[in-house]
Amino acid sequence: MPTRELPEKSEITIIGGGIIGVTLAHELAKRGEEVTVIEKRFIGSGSTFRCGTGIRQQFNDEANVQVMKRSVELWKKYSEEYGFPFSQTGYLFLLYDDEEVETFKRNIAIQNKFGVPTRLITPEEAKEIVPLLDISEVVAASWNPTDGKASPFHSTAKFALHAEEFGARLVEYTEVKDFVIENGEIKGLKTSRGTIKTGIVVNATNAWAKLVNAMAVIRTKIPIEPYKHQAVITQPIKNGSVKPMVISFRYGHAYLTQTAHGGIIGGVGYELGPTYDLNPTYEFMREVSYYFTKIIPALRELLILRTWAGHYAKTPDSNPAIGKIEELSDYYIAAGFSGHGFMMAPAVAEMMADLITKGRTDLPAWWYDPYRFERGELRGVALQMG
Amino acid sequence: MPDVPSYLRRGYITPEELFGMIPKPSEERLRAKPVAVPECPQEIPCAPCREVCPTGAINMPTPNDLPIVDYEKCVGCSLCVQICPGLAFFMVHYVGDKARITMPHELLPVPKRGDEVVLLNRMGEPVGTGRVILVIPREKSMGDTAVVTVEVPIELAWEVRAIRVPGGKRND
Amino acid sequence: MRLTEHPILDFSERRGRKVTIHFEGQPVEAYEGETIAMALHAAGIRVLSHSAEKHRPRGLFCAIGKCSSCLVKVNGVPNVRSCITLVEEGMKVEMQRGKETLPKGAKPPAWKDAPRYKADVVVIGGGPAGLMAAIHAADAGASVILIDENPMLGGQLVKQTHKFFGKREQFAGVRGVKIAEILGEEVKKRGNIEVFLETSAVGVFHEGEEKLVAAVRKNKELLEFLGKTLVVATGAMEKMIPFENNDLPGIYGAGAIQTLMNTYGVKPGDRVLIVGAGNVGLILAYQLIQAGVEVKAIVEAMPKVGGYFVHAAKVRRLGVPILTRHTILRAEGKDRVERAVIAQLDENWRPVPGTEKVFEVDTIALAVGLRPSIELLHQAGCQVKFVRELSGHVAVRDGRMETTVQGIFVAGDSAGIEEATTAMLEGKIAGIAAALKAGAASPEWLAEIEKAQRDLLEFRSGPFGRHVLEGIKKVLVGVDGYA
Amino acid sequence: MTEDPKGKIIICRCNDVTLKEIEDLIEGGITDIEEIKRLTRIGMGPCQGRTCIPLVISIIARKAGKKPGEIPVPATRVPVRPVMMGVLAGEMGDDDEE
Repeated sequence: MPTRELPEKSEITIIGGGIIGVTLAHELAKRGEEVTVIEKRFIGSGSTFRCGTGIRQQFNDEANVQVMKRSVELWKKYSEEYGFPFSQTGYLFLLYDDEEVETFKRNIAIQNKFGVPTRLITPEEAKEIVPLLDISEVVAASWNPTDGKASPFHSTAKFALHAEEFGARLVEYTEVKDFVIENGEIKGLKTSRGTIKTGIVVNATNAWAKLVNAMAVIRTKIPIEPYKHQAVITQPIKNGSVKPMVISFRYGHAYLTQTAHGGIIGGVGYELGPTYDLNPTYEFMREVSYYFTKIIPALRELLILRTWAGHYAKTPDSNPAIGKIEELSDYYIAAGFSGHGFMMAPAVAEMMADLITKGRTDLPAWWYDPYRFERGELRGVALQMG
Repeated sequence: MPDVPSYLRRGYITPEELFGMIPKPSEERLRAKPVAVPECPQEIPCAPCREVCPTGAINMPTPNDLPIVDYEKCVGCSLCVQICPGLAFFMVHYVGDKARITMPHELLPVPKRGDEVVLLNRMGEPVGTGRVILVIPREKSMGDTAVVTVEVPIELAWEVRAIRVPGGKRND
Repeated sequence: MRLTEHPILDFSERRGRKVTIHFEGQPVEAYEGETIAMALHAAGIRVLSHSAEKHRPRGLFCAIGKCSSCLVKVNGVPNVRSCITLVEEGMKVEMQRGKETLPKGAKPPAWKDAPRYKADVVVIGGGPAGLMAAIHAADAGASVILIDENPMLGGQLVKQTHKFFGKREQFAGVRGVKIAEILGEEVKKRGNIEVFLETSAVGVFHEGEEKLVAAVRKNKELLEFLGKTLVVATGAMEKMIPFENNDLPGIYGAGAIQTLMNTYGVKPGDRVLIVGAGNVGLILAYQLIQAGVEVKAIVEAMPKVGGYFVHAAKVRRLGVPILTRHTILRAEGKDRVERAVIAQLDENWRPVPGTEKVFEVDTIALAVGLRPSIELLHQAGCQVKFVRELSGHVAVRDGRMETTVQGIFVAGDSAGIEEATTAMLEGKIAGIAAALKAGAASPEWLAEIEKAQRDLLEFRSGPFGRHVLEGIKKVLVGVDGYA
Repeated sequence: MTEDPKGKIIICRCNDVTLKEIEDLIEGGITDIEEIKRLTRIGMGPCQGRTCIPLVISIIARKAGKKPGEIPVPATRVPVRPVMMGVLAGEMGDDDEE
């Protein structure tokens, strides 16, 4: 059980108890490290529990494809070991014109190169996968059956449980207020429940990363801004009605799928910010309804139960900032996931744990180098929807 | 729970409890003509009885006070029985060895003059039968409530507060 | 199971043309203008669906489209709320069995901008508070839009066959049904009130200084209402209590029973146990007797009758026992209520073993209290606070009923559970204050607000009112009633 | 100690959540209504929490020894009553009589 008791000291302290902080704590503890997570509210309460549940390898660059391939392996492994629902029900990108098809052919080639079995399928094949689809305007689809989805609630809870079994401490309802720094070295963190002595700090606060960086007086330019994205869920329908995540860039950058409980969940590209406001808007409710019913007309009679908002912690190239910040020892960041934090978490945890414990990793961490913004070396914008 | 009055525990008031709170009309007054007696022991915000009384017989400084009837001023017109939203006003009139009880009646069937009806006490127990001697139907009642006067044995004057009318078409 | 005669109400005028609908393939007689659930209930059908997770039988519960207990499939479309969907000739209704499939072959809807209506004051809710708010805002000079979910104005008044308390100028001595008619007529007389019925507000948004209310009419048309100010008078929801099998068909909220018998003239059952001796439970018992239904008993956990004594005396003298310090332990029955088991409570509110009593009833009415419907206020950003005396969470407001969001006012039960009379007075205050805030009324209308405030104080000067005033103090901001 | 040994006291009708399930969580130390909501799905069904949330607040208050006023109500989000997607999109088309 997560506690409200702050330990006196911890070798490594992770700020932020979202999926990134929790999976990282799990990985570090598993490797025998002394690690503590400090979460302002409760585990998952920031952006994790607000996410769209999707886990995909269909990216448009080599680094993200490799990281996500590893991530899916880990999602599969841990869901089996720990018993939480992760289903490889695939991602289906609907394509409406030749230009889109060409772009996706290039992406598929990158994905195939690393063994991700994405292929281009016909509209009819797409309709076999999701019989409720309107394919009248669809010319092809990009289909990877090994992509999937997981319940943010149950998966995060299981990672947290096992992290604690390995000895990690998860401290909830505790807010980090300041850093204790002496001669450029971190000595501890001041929190709403007192001070914890610590040497290594990981900023895993994603949407709030800039505030923590400011607390640590980091001067390196790491532009991460909170954007409001909204999601919707409907009344449940028969399970299996929409198995994969269905994507349509043509219709509002929409993504939608069915949760294990049966509701249709998803969102569109409509974005507001930068802002910390999380009030859902009228415009979103209308747009998401219009685009979803374009993709699956049968949804027209389905009732929307709820909309909510969460943050995409966005960087200029929609790739996260992952790595060590040299101006302060020992300060690490894993934030700015731009909407991909949940799906990437297990691989990022592995990558970060490698960097912290060994100083190197086999995963392409260089792509997420936090200094790339300062150097003006932006990556190609990561494929993003919602 | 000694602080809870027993009428609130049971949902009905006994004549003893009632006349511990308001005066009982004298035998002489009860024989003279009908007199209104409210069974309204709780301070609730309600004033139509006072507002409707043609002789100003009901004393109630604010709507949350208990209605106290000045039995000498009361002319027995039954307007308070007709209007009372709580159906808590009754009239009693002693005639020989009988008492005539005037009460509101909002159920079907509405009896006719001369009908014999079952007399019910404040707990709904049948305590005898009586004869209907006057009916003011709902349409003629100033308070949209039918008012029925039944003649009962005088010893039941302070017991009978409702009637059951036999027969009549019921909903299936 | 239809009422043919009633001492107060006349259903013959209300019922529309006879139509036939089909339930699970069997024809069911219905009247135009009634909902699917009412027609099915009149035909003796109690089980409408089986729940999604545990496949428990479910039927009607709230009868106002809120609780999701009565979902059916209509012409192949699942998740239809049978309690608020009107019957149509030839309609095919099926029981919903958990999660259903969507019909194939649907056409995508076209994008359409929603029609937008503007007014100085938008009033949400056409019960006593909302009606008075609309009437007084209009008299003060404002253009008014009044929206309500139901097919008729009046809110809960339309189900009330009893006469109201208070003073004659506040409709004392007049039946609720009649007050609804009178206020409805007053609204109709005023050219500056536009009424939208069968229209549900789904959200309040801020457009600059103005309030945008997104609403849905007849479940199929999106409408937008833009007001300079907004009065939220959305009333109350019934509370639920935990006991074994508390979801069995035949267990209804008191309001649902009133809807069945007093709005649609459908007999709710033959033998009823009522839980709760507050005013709602006591009044309900009397109304059931008026509809020719046997009330076996009223059980109440408190050591005394919570409602007005006179309401208790009315049903007591018709033979209904009131068992204070008792509670319901469980409902029993296969797929509908067949009996109820109650027991006495000890000083610590624990059932006393050996005091169980069994009542052979087909209906259990829950009258365990109301709580304010604050969903819209909460969603709109108004600060809310839990106040026991007001029966739940309510919006913080000032003496003129303005909430912490400028331009949003509250009145009636949604501001705290009280009486129709106080709801009307609060509605008057909120309506005039909203008109003033919208710049549509002249300052002399302040005198009318002050008069209504004095009337409220007078009404609340008894023990019941003083209790409410204690609660109001906890959510009142501002000096001299103004922040 | 549960008051619902048989698991037949329904708190949330929409998702069939029993008193026992909620009490078990509270006994396990989870008293934040937002957490209980996500773990049991109370308040996430078609009634949008209208029936169950006040009950859950009183259960938490009783079991965790809190005052109801100390338990924050979960956010109310649009739509405050369920709406068909087609209606929000605009025109439902073919079956519109008007």
